[in-house]
Amino acid sequence: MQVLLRVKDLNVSYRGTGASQHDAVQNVSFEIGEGEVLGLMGESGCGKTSIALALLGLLSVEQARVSGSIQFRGEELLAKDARALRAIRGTGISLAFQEPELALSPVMKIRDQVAEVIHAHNDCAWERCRAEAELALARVGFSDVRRICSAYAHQLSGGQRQRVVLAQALACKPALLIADEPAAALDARSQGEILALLGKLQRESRISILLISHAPEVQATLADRLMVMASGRIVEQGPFEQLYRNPSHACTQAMLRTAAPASVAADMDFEMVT
Amino acid sequence: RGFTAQAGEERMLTEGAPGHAGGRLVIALRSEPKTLNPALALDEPSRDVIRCLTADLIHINRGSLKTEPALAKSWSVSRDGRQYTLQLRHGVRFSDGEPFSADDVTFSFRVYLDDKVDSSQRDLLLVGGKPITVVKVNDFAVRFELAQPYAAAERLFDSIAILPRHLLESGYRAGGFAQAWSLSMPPGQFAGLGPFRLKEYVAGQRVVLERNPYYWKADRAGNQLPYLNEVVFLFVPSEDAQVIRFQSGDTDVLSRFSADNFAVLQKQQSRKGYHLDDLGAGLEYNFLFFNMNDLAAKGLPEIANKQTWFQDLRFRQAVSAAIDREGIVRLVYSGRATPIWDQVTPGNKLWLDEKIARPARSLERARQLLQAAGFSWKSDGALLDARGDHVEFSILTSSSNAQRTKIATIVQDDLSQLGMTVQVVPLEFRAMVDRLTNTYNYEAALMGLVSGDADPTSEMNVWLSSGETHLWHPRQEKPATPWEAEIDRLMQEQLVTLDYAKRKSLYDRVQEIVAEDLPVICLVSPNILVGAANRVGNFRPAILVPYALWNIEQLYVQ
Amino acid sequence: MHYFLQRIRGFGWTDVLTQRQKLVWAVVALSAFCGVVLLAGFFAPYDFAAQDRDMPFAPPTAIHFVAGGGRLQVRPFVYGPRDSSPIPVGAAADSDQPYPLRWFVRGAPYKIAGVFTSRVHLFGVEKPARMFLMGSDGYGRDQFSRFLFGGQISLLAGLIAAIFSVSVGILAGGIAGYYGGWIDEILMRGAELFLALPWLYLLFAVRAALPLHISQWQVFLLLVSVMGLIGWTRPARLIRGVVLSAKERNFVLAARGMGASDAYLLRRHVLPQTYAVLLTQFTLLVPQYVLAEVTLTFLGLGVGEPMPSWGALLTSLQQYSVLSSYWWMFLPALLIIPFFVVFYAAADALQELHKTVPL
Amino acid sequence: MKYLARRLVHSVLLLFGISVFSFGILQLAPGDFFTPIRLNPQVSAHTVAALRSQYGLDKPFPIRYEHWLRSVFRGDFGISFAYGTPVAPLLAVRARNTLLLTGTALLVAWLLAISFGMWSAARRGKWGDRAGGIATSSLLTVPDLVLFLAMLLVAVRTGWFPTGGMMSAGFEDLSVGGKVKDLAAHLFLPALGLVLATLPPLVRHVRSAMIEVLEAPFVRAARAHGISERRVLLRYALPVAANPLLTLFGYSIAGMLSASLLVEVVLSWPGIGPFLVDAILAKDVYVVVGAVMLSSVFLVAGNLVADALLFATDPRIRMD
Amino acid sequence: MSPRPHSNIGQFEPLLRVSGLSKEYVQRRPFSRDKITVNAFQDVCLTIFPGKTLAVVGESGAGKSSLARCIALLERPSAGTIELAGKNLLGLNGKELFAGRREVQMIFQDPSSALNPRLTAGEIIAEPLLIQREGTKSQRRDRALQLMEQVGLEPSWERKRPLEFSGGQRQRLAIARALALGPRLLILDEALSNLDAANQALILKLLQELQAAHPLSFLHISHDLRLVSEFADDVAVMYQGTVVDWQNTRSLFASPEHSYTKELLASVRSVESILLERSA
Ligand SMILES: Nc1ncnc2c1ncn2[C@@H]1O[C@H](COP(=O)(O)OP(=O)(O)OP(=O)(O)O)[C@@H](O)[C@H]1O
Ligand SMILES: Nc1ncnc2c1ncn2[C@@H]1O[C@H](COP(=O)(O)OP(=O)(O)OP(=O)(O)O)[C@@H](O)[C@H]1O
Ligand SMILES: [Mg+2]
Ligand SMILES: [Mg+2]
Repeated sequence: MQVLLRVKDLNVSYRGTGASQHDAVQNVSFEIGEGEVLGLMGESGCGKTSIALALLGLLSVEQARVSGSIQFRGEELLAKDARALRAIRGTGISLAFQEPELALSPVMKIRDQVAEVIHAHNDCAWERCRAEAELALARVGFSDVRRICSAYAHQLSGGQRQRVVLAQALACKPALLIADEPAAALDARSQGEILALLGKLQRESRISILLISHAPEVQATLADRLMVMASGRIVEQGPFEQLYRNPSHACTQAMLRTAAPASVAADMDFEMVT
Repeated sequence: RGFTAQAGEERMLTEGAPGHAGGRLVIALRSEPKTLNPALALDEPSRDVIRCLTADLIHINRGSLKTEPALAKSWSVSRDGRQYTLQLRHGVRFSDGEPFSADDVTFSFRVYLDDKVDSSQRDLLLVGGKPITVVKVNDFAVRFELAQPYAAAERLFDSIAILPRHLLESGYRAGGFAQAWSLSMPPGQFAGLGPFRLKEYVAGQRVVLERNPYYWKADRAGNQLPYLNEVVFLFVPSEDAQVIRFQSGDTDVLSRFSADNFAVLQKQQSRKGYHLDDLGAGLEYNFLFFNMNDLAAKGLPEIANKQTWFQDLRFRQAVSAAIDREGIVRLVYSGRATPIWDQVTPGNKLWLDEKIARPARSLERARQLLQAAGFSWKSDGALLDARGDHVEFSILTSSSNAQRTKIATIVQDDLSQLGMTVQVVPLEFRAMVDRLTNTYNYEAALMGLVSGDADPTSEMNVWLSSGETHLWHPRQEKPATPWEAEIDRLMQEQLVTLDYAKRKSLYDRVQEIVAEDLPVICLVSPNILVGAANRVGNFRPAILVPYALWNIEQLYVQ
Repeated sequence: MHYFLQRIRGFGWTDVLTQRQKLVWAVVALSAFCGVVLLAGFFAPYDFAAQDRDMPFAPPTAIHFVAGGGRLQVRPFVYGPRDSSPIPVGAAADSDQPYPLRWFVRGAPYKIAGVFTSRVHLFGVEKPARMFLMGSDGYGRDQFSRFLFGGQISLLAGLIAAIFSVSVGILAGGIAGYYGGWIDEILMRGAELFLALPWLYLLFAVRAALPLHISQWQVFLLLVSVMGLIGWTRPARLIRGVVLSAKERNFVLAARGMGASDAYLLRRHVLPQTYAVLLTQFTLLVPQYVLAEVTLTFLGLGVGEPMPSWGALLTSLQQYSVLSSYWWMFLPALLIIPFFVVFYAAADALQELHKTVPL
Repeated sequence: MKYLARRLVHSVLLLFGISVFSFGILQLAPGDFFTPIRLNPQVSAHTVAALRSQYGLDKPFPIRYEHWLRSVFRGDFGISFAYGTPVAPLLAVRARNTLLLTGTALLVAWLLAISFGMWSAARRGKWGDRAGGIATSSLLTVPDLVLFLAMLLVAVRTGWFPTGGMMSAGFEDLSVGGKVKDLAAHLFLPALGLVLATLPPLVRHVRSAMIEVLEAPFVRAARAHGISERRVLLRYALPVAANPLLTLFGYSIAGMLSASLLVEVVLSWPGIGPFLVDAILAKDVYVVVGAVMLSSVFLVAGNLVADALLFATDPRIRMD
Repeated sequence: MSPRPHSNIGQFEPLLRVSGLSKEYVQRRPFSRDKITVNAFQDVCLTIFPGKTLAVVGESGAGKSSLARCIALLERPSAGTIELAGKNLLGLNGKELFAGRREVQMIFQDPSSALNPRLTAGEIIAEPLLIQREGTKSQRRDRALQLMEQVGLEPSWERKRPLEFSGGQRQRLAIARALALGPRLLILDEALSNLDAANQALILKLLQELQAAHPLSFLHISHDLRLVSEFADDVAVMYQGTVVDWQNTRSLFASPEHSYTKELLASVRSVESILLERSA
């Protein structure tokens, strides 16, 4: 299997307000092969989203300092200028944002927002793009596509927005999809549909996925390998099943504990990892 | 050239070097003309254009300031000075080719004298309070009868444009004269006896006049005038833009501009193809005056209080002595003005009284006068009157006239050296006039007047104590002071005296009184400044309006 | 070294600091400028009203360092006037008599903060020599002194009027946008009515109704309130527009869910979203008001002669004769421009610092 | 729709109010059109009084207002004192010329302001942005009149452009292309002056509004999808930043008749400017009120357009 | 007629009683006549008893969030009544509303947009206290810091702004804010969706402690059926805008009535089963 993305010693530190700084990601290294699904788990605030943003070069200089090496198809992304990066974003690597309400323009129709993505990477007429956008929306499981198309972001429900964001990310058949909590706002049935769609894409179009999710079921459905993070570092990495069966790190254990609420009932003590 | 002289036509021959026919002259106007109706025009731009389109019976030659024949080729005065018989020129045609006759004259005067038309010329034509009467003697002679002898009767006819009866009478009869000859009418409906006729009017942009082929003047050599084919009046609303465009050669003639701009233009005079003329003092006089009205009924106790100063001749003399007239000339007019001590400017050679004293500025003398009048000074130099009140007053000026505001600022500084606190209050012109003529709510004011004519008769209303424009105390029932009574007497007398020398001595006395009793403190008279492109021939500007274009029929381009 | 490299690459903490530094620098420069203007009496060599009728439109006085014989002088000096009869306007002729520049000289009295009287000026030359750093105006008054004194009135008037306009704008615009409906309709139609009226005549009328003698102070207040009143509608409409949209944000809804009152919501959640617009509008209004005085002067509502103001200094530039003949009349404008450049830089830095992401 | 209808009714009421107030204010200022004639020594007080009564200036306010209202319904908006003819046609010709000038200038100014404002917001802190900032603040500090005079001077010195007017003398005889060219040549300077005068505030507003938006998460998201920078600015950032700009745009429309007053005077554009300045100073009441009414229509329309645009671009705004 | 749960009848006065509630959105294009009417939910009847938890689950877009917003009085329902402790909430005005609002607090599904990006974390959490004029400034701050700690946020982050937090952290920020006033009814709209298991457990523990300390009721909207099964007393299932199933938790999981409920329950699978299927 060919390596699609190789990340080495990635560091992200945010400039906080004032002179403080926050090392959100520290010395993270991993690889994703073509057609592979790499699961990424970790407690809230451990730096998952930061990795995703860093991969796409979306952290501005004023906001954060990014260092290390990110090689996509053998090319170093951190050395690329804005124009070259733009060519990779959306088609090479695409990102489905964790919080869709933040990722959608408040004043643009949903269809247009998806069409914009298509338009950016295919030089076809705007009308064609809009038509394709409808198809892309239909693919992520909307029944009343027509209404969704002409709606604005604030007129959708949480789950609908999340699917729109996923449709955007998938619109241009990326080589690597970074899905940041793609199913968090979806009910069990829709979640199943979406995961099935992703699985199908991965199998048929050989796209790779970096799957960020805190739900073990989600990871179990798709992930080939799993990477577990804590406090900005990778604590464990390996085939999903192996980690699931024999978690060696306490964090992994906590992440994959299947029946978390039950433990509450048992009043178990948690070791907080912050 | 198109039109040849017809039998019986009596052309008027003019002085001035013969020029070339053809060409076009471009002149900028500050604003658009509002109407082409001579009886209704009130503003200068309209009159400037109308002057080119019309002619009068007897004309004041701007060059010599004397009268000369125009449509009337000659005239005679009856012994008692109350009847004028005018012989009209034969064979004259309006610009549309219709012949001109005595009927047109009687019609014109009927219009001007009609009090339903409210022509501003009407008041000119009232002599001794009664309208002059016009009688047609025959087709080419008319007789004017006056209620009393009138010294400047001939001059009355100047600028009374003769109207074409054939075009205007029906409208006039129908009561629509007020709408006649507005600018929105097609050019074909206008006709006049002037050197040019209307060719085109583009709202907001320009008026184009073309040569009147029927014009009745010819040059020395007998060539029919005017020389120019076209006169274009462009509307250039700001003075600076006018100056710049004249400088660049866009326009050919420039008048009515400030001394500052004169200086600017002068610098490039040699390089660019134009020349400038400083004609010396014109007829405008600027003066400072104090509120002398009877304020008893007006409820202005503060100003009434200050009137004790204003009415004290020594106070006025001190103010006059303290004002730096030379400074005003230099700072406000860059030297292109003339200091004056009475109302007749040096430009008015016929009427100037040479004997009037022209004392230089003297703060020393001013202080003495004030001291003599009971004023004193505080330790910090502030001037106190006999009652111990600080001398403080305000001077009204018109905010739209930058020069006068500047003069006021200099006066303010001059008087502060006497310890007076003076405030300059620039007001919108209308508000100022309202205070001067209506509410009398002012202390002192700075104004300028321009005589319409060099003759003193045009100033009757200013100097008669009953006059409307007797600014410092208008509309008096009977003269408030002995010297005002004397002025009244002198002015009335010169009005009915026909002999120039006698009139001059009467008017000299008026000037003396003004210079001595200082009802108005005359300051400066700006010079008349004009410019013209070098290619304009026969350019002979004058100090009377229209300064540069009065002989437009003789102007030509080389 | 490393520090500089980082700066050049724009890749280090320094960038964030420079944002603050920029503000600090701009504020320092602004306050220095204002300080000089406030202490105009001390920094100006002459009284702003003193006329020198022999020297109208005198060019800036040349300051010499080398005397006639080629010797370098300890003190810079100027040449005195040649006392010949009238000098042509705009050309001051110098005599050979040198007058050294002196520091802390006694001259015309002035007031500091309107209370203390002093006669000490930072610099000056002895009479009859005159030192016009920026030339003289048409009355032979020192432009430099007039510039400094003029700043006092103009800046204060500009600032106060702008604050006035913007506050009324916030109030009217905030209320109209927040409540919408008929309140909005009434306020906005009112603004339109206000805008449409021929206020020029209103000013004519106001001026005509004023007493003849009013103090500089009263004139000033009048100036400020007229300018402030004229300008409230634009900020009001701008703010209303933003508020119309801003009040629909989810966090406003959330705060309402906590029982927040309208006033609280407006103050804490809605109006802060208009910050950028307000700041921009405010910074635009200040110079606009300084210039507006030009028009008001024409109406007799400006600060009267002989008081100087920036507006009046700029007014003289509007004459072709001045524009084309006396280059030094541009100097005040050339000083006012950097002032406003710094002013805008400060505003920009402020906006950057307060910038937060809209949703 | 209902909203529009209600707005229209309100606007008509507003126009009515404006006319009453305008008359009232004109009444407040002392003096009338014929006042200056009183200072002419050769015209008697009687004549002045006669003129005033001929034009109805001696009548009480309500009667004059009623007369005026009648004339509005006749469509002539009263008679100008100065011209002695109905106001409406006088205004119409000149308003057309003014609209040609301001329309062109506004279009250009907005296009420039948006592109330059966006550009400088996108590269804020870089030298281009700084230089632009200095240029705009200088333009803001230079009095308009000085700017226009300078332009006139340039025109005169270089001779590249006509220095005034709207059409050359032989305009009527030109071909259609020639006419357009001639008009464009005359239009260039005044339009440029107007653009330079109106541009700086617009640029600053555009820039500041864009800076606010450029760091919004959804803009980052758009970038994440590889959408080109130009499109990000135009399609994502601008519509969200548009709110204050739309209000300003409404103002631009509102000022279509008045914004060009000074340019027209200095560069002798035959628009409403010089005409109105004349009328205002002469207190030609019906002309002034006519112009006020005309520009009020633009004001009302401008604000209506602005509100409609606000409503159309921002779905979160509710207006009912 | 909506289904009713079999438990709790006649036990106490219900804290919240919702009946016949409907909400209809109109989605229209500016300046055009054609509009799309969206029935977010219709004729919803629910009750919550003091100290109990009602979970609402259902299809995405079924109208859960809209229902929550209506109950929290942030939107006006098109029809129906909402009673809190016997008082009609929709008829409240002024002062009563002010008081009523502190009783019902809601955690938005989109925490990020519900947090003012201009305020700091500390200010955000203290805001309800400020609005309800509770305590002094320093007391409010102390309370805010305490709450931050309780939801697992470092108190030293007090001065950070919402957009400088991670998604899960923002969600916890919103939870802390909702808890600040000590409401009687807390509406959680997918409040835990972005949290990892450990943090979910932490928050749930906190909520249960609060519930135990004083009668606090929850309206818990969630997709996580496992969590619901452990945590809720009653469950209502929404499907296409209506409540199709409303039962005691145990009985619902044991015997789902509506076909959608069945389907929903069926689609929940354990990791084990998934792994089994994948290896197959
Ligand atoms: N713009 C920012 N400025 C400062 N700190 C930030 C910023 N964005 C994120 N952080 C901090 O960086 C850390 C990592 O954030 P990140 O968003 O990567 O977490 P995450 O793993 O995605 O968590 P979650 O599962 O909650 O979304 C967090 O502690 C957060 O507080
Ligand atoms: N403001 C609005 N205008 C028009 N339609 C809306 C609006 N808000 C919500 N809707 C629609 O109403 C329906 C219900 O939305 P709601 O947010 O209540 O769903 P939900 O049950 O919370 O779904 P999810 O589980 O995905 O969050 C959805 O179809 C949504 O598109
Ligand atoms: Mg995250
Ligand atoms: Mg929802």
